[in-house]
Amino acid sequence: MIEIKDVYKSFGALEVLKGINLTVDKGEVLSVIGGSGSGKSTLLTCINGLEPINSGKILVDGTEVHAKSTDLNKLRRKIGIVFQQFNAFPHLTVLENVTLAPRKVLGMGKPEAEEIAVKQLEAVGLGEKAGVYPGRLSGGQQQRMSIARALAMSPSYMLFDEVTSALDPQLVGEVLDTLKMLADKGMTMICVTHEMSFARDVSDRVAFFHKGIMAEIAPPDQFFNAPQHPETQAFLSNIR
Amino acid sequence: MIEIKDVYKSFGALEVLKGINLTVDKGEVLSVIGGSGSGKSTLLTCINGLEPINSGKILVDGTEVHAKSTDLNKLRRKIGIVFQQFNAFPHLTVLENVTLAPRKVLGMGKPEAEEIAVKQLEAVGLGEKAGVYPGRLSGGQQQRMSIARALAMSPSYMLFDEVTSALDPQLVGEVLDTLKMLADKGMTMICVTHEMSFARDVSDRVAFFHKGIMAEIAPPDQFFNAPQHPETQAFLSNIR
Amino acid sequence: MFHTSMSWADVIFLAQGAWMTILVTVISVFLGTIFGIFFGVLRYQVGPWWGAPVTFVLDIFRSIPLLIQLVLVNAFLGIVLRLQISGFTVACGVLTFYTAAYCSEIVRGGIEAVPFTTRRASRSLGLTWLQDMRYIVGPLATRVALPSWIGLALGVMKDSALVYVVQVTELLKSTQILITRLQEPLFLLTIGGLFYFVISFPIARLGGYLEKRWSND
Amino acid sequence: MFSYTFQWNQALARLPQMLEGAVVTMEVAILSMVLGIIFAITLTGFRLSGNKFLNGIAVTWVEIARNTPALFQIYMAHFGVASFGIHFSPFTSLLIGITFNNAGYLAENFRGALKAIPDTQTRAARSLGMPAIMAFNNVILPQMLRISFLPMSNQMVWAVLMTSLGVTVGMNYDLYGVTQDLNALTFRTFELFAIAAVIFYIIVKIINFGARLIAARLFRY
Amino acid sequence: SADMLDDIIASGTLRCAVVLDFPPMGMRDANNNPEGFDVDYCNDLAKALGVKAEIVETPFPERIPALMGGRVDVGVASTSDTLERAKTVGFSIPYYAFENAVVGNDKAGMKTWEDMKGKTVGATAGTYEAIWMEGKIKEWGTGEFRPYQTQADVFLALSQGQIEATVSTVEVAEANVKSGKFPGIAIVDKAPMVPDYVGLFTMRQEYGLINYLNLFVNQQVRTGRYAELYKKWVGEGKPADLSISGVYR
Ligand SMILES: Nc1ncnc2c1ncn2[C@@H]1O[C@H](COP(=O)(O)OP(=O)(O)OP(=O)(O)O)[C@@H](O)[C@H]1O
Ligand SMILES: Nc1ncnc2c1ncn2[C@@H]1O[C@H](COP(=O)(O)OP(=O)(O)OP(=O)(O)O)[C@@H](O)[C@H]1O
Ligand SMILES: [Mg+2]
Ligand SMILES: [Mg+2]
Repeated sequence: MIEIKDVYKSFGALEVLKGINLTVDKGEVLSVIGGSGSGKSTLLTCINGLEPINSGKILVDGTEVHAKSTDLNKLRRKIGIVFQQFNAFPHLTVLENVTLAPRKVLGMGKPEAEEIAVKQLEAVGLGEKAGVYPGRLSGGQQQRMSIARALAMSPSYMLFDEVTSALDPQLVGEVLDTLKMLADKGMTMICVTHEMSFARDVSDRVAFFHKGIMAEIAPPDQFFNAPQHPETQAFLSNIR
Repeated sequence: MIEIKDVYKSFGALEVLKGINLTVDKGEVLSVIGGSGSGKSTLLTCINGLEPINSGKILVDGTEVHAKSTDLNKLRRKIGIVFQQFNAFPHLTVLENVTLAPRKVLGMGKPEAEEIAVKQLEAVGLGEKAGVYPGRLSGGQQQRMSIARALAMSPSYMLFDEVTSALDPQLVGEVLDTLKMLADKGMTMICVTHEMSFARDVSDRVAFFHKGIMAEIAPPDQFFNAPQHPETQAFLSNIR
Repeated sequence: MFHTSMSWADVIFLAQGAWMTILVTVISVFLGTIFGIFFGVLRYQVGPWWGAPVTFVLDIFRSIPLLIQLVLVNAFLGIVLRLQISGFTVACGVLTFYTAAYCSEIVRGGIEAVPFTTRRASRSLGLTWLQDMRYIVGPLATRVALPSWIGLALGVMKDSALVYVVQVTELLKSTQILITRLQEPLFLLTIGGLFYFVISFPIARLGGYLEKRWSND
Repeated sequence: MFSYTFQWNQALARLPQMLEGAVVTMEVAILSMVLGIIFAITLTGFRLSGNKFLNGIAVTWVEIARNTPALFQIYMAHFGVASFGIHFSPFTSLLIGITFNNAGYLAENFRGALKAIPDTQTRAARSLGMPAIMAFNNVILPQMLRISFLPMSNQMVWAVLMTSLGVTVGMNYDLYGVTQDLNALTFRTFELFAIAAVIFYIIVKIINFGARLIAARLFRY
Repeated sequence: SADMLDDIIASGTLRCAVVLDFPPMGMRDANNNPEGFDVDYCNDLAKALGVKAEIVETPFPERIPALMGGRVDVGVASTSDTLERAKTVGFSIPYYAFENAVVGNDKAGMKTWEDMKGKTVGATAGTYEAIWMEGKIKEWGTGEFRPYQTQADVFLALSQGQIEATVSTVEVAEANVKSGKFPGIAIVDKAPMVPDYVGLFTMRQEYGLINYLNLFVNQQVRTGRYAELYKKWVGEGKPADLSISGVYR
C-alpha cells in the first residue's frame, strides 16, 4: 500500500505539490492525468525517494520513504519506475540491461538473473532482442525493455510516467498492451498518462492533477462521464 | 527562357538524369513531382550550374550553362534557388543574409542593398525580423527568408526544391502563400514539390519524373485528371 | 645519408633518456589520472560553488608555464622546506598534478555527458551511488573522455621534455648532451624528434579512430 | 619552521624589468597567434585542395607539430636549421617555433570546424552568384572561426606558456628569460619565479576573460 | 643538532653539483661518464671526508637552485664568488682562477677584444662572463647579447655563426678550439676582466662545512694536487696564483 499524506514539495520558490493526499491499495491501477507542469512526474519521483519532500509523509508498505533511517536503495527495489525519456544503458546489451540490477543489487548469480531476465523480456515481447544493444531498438522496444528491467527486480509497485509520450503513434499500442498485461496480472500501478482510452479501460481509479493539487479522483466511469471539478471538465473537453 | 536539351547526368556509375528535354517559358510556373531519387533536385542544381552534366545542353536566356566560356557566377545572379534544407547563414542577421549577395556580388552600396532587402523581407512577411539572427526563426520563416534572399538579386528565374518538406505541417501554408504571391507577380518558376494542391492550383504545367526520365508533362487539369503514363497514375493513386 | 660519429654507447645513452621519458610519463599519467578522476568526481559531486577551491588550485597548473612550476616546486621543497627530494620525484610530482588538472576537466566533462535520465533510471533500480558510478557512469563517461585523455597523455609525454630543469636526464636532454659532445645537432635532433613522433603519432591516430567510432553509436 | 628567509623586496625591486619581459612575452604570443591562424587557414586550404603535394605538406606539418614537443620544435628552429646555414635570432626562432606549433594545432581544429559546417552553406552562397573565395570568406570562414573560437583562445594561452621555452635558444628579454637572468644574478630563485608565475597567471586570466568578452560581443547568434 | 658536515659524513655520500659542458673543468668521456678538473676535485673532497662522491650534473643556471633544493651538498662548479651571490650561498676561498679569452667566429674578422663592439655575442646564462659582457653591451649601446642555457650551446651557436663572438675562460676556449668539433672559431684576444676567482659553495649558514672547504682548498695547493690536476686537465704551464697581495684571505 502506498500512502501519501499531505505532501508539499517545492523547487526553490516554485511550489509544485501543494498538499497531496492519496492512498493506492495493493492490486489497484491508478491513472494520473493533468496539464503539463501540474506535478505528476514530481509526485512519482517523490514516491521512490529520488526527490526529497518539504513536508508531509509518504509511506510504502508502512515504511516512511523520507525518514532518515530508511534505506532508500533497499526500498527502491520494491518500486519499479519507467520514465517518459528512453533511458536504456547504451553500453549494455538488452539482457545485460535487465540483469544488471538483480546481479549487483540483489547479488543474484548470473544464470539465475538471466533466467529471470529472459522471462521478463519474453513477457514484454523482446525475447529475441536479448543480445542486441539498445541503440538498435525502436522507441517502443526501448520502453518495453525498461519495463522488463524494472520487473526483473520483482517490485511490488510499478510507476509509469507517460511512457508512451515520446513514441511515434504507431508504437504506442505495443507499450500500452504491455501495461494492460501487467494490470491483468494484478500489479499495483500508478500510471501518469495522456492516453485517455487507457485510463478509462484499464484503471480502477483516475486522478486529475491541477497546479500541484489533486483536484479530483474517481473510478473511470464517474470521472469521464460526470466530472465534478470545473478544471477537470475543462481539461476533458479540451481533449475530446 | 530555360531550355533543357537531352541532358544526361551521372554520379559515378549511377545515372541520375537520362535524357531530359524541357523548355520553360518566361512567366511560366512549372511544378515538378516524382518519387524520391528520381533526379528532381539534381536537375535544378544542373540548371544553375552547381553540378556539371555529362551530355546535352542547358540554355538560360540563350546562354549555355555548362559552356567553358560561361561566367557561372554572373549567370547565377539570374537564377534564384531555394533548397529543401534550411540554409540561412547563421552568423548574419536576417537583413545581412539578404544584403550580403547584392553588396558583395553586385557591388551595391549598403543603403541601397538594405532598401531592397527590406522590401523583399516585407513581401515575404518578415519585415519585423530584419535585425534578428536566423537561429531565432521558425522553419517557415527561415524558408521565407531564403526566398527573400534569392529575390534580392532580382533574378529572372526562381527554382524551388521542396521548400516545404522539412517544415512542420502548420508552417507549410505560410511558405506556399509566398510562392503563390510570386507566381501571381509573373515570376518564372520551377517548383519541385510534394504539395499536390499547390501543383494543381498554381502551376501552368506539371512534370512527372521517374527514375531519371521526365515521364509526363501536362497542364494540371489534364495531368491530375487524365494522366497518361502508367507510372504517373501509380504515383498519383498512391498519394490520394 | 648521415655521417655520424655516434657510438654504440651513445645509442644506449639515448635509450636511457628515452626510458626516462617513458618512465616519467607513465608514472605521472597513471597517478595524475587517479587524482584527476578523484578531483573530477569531487567537483561534479559538490557543484561549482563548493568545488571552487579545488578548481582554483587545479587551474593554476594550467595557467603557468610548466617550466616555472618545476622550478618553483623544486625551489620550494628544497630551498624553503629543505626536504631532500630527488629531481625525479619532483618531476613526477609536478607532472602528476599537471595531468590531474587537465584530467579532472576531462572527467567532469565525461560525467556531465551522461544523461541525467540514465542515472535516474539506475538509481531507481536500487543501485547505490557507487554502483551507479561504477556500472553506468564510468563506462559511459569513459567513452566520451577517452579520446581527450589519450591526447592528454601524449601531451604529458611531450611536456616531460621540460623536466631537465630539475636535473632529470630525459630524452631531449640526452640528445642535447650528445650534441655537446658530437656536434651533430641536426642529426641528433632528428633522432630525438623521431622518437617522440613514433610513439605519439600512432596513439594519436588510435584516439582519433576511437573518437570517430564511439561518436557514431 | 622555515630556515629560509624570504627576500621579497629584493625580488620585487625587479618587477619593472619583469613586466617589460611580460610585454615581450605578449608580443611573441600575439604575433605567433596571428601568424599561426594565417598559416593554419592556408594549411586547411591545402588539405581541402585535393592536390596531393599540398595535402602532403599540410599533413606533415600538422603531424610534426602535434606529435613532437614544442621545446623540440623551437630548438630545431634555432640550432637545427642553422646546420643549413640559416640563422634566426632567438626572438625569431622562438616565434617560428611557436607559430609552427600553433599552426599545426589550429589547422586540425579548423578542419574539424569545417566538417561541422553543412555544405549546403557553400551551395547556398554559390547559388547567389558568389565566387568560391567570396563564399568562403563571407559565409564559411566566419562560422569556422566561431566554432574554433574556444580552441583558439586555449591555443593563445598555450602560446603564452610556450614563450618560456625561449631560454633554450638564447632568448633573455621575455618574461621567463628576464626572470632567469635575474635569478643568475641574485639567486633568489623562489621569489623571482613566484613573481613570474603570478604574472603568467594574470596574463592567462586576462586572455580567458578577454576571450569571453570578445565571444559575447562577436557571436550574438 | 648535527650540521651539514656531520650529515654528509653520516650519510656516506658527498653530492657535488658539477657543470658537465664546461671542458676541461667538467665534461663527459666517450661513455658519457663525467670527467674533468671539477669532477676530480669532488672526488678528492669525498676522499678527504671518507665518503663516496656523487656527481650531479647541473647546467649553469641550475647550480644554486640545486644546492638550495637540497639536491647537492656542495657546488664544485667553477662558480664565481660574486658579492651578489654571497648574499644567498656561502663561498669557500677561491679554488681556481680563470683568465678569460674572446673567441670569435672566423667570418667576423676580429682582431682585438674591442672588435666585439656592435657584434652579436653570447655566453652561458648566469655566468661571470655573461654578466660582464651584458654590461659591456650596455656601455657601448650597440650590439646584441644572447645568453644560452649551456656552454655547449654557446659554442654551437658560435660555430654555426649565430653569434659572432663569445667570452669564455681561456681553458674552456682552448679546449674547445683544439677539439676540432667547432670548426671556424679561433681565440681572438684576452678579455680585459679581473681574473674570475671561483669558489666551492654550500649553504650560507654551514660554517663548519665552509671551514672544512677552506682548509681542503688550502691543502690541495699545499700538497701539490692543485698543480697536478692543472697539468692533467689544462696542460703545461703554471696554475693561477690563488692569493691576492695586499689583502687577507
Ligand atoms: N528538478 C527540478 N528543478 C526545478 N524545477 C522543476 C524540477 N523538476 C520539475 N520542476 C518544475 O516543477 C513543475 C512540475 O513539474 P512536473 O515534471 O512534475 O510536471 P508534470 O505534471 O509531470 O508535467 P508534464 O506533463 O509536462 O510532464 C514544473 O513547473 C517544472 O518546471
Ligand atoms: N552529390 C551526389 N553524389 C552521389 N550521388 C548523388 C549526389 N546527389 C544525388 N545523388 C543521387 O542521385 C539520385 C537522384 O537524387 P536527387 O536528389 O536528384 O533525387 P530527388 O528526385 O530530388 O529525390 P528526393 O525527392 O528524395 O529529394 C539519388 O539516387 C541520389 O542518391
Ligand atoms: Mg512529467
Ligand atoms: Mg530532392
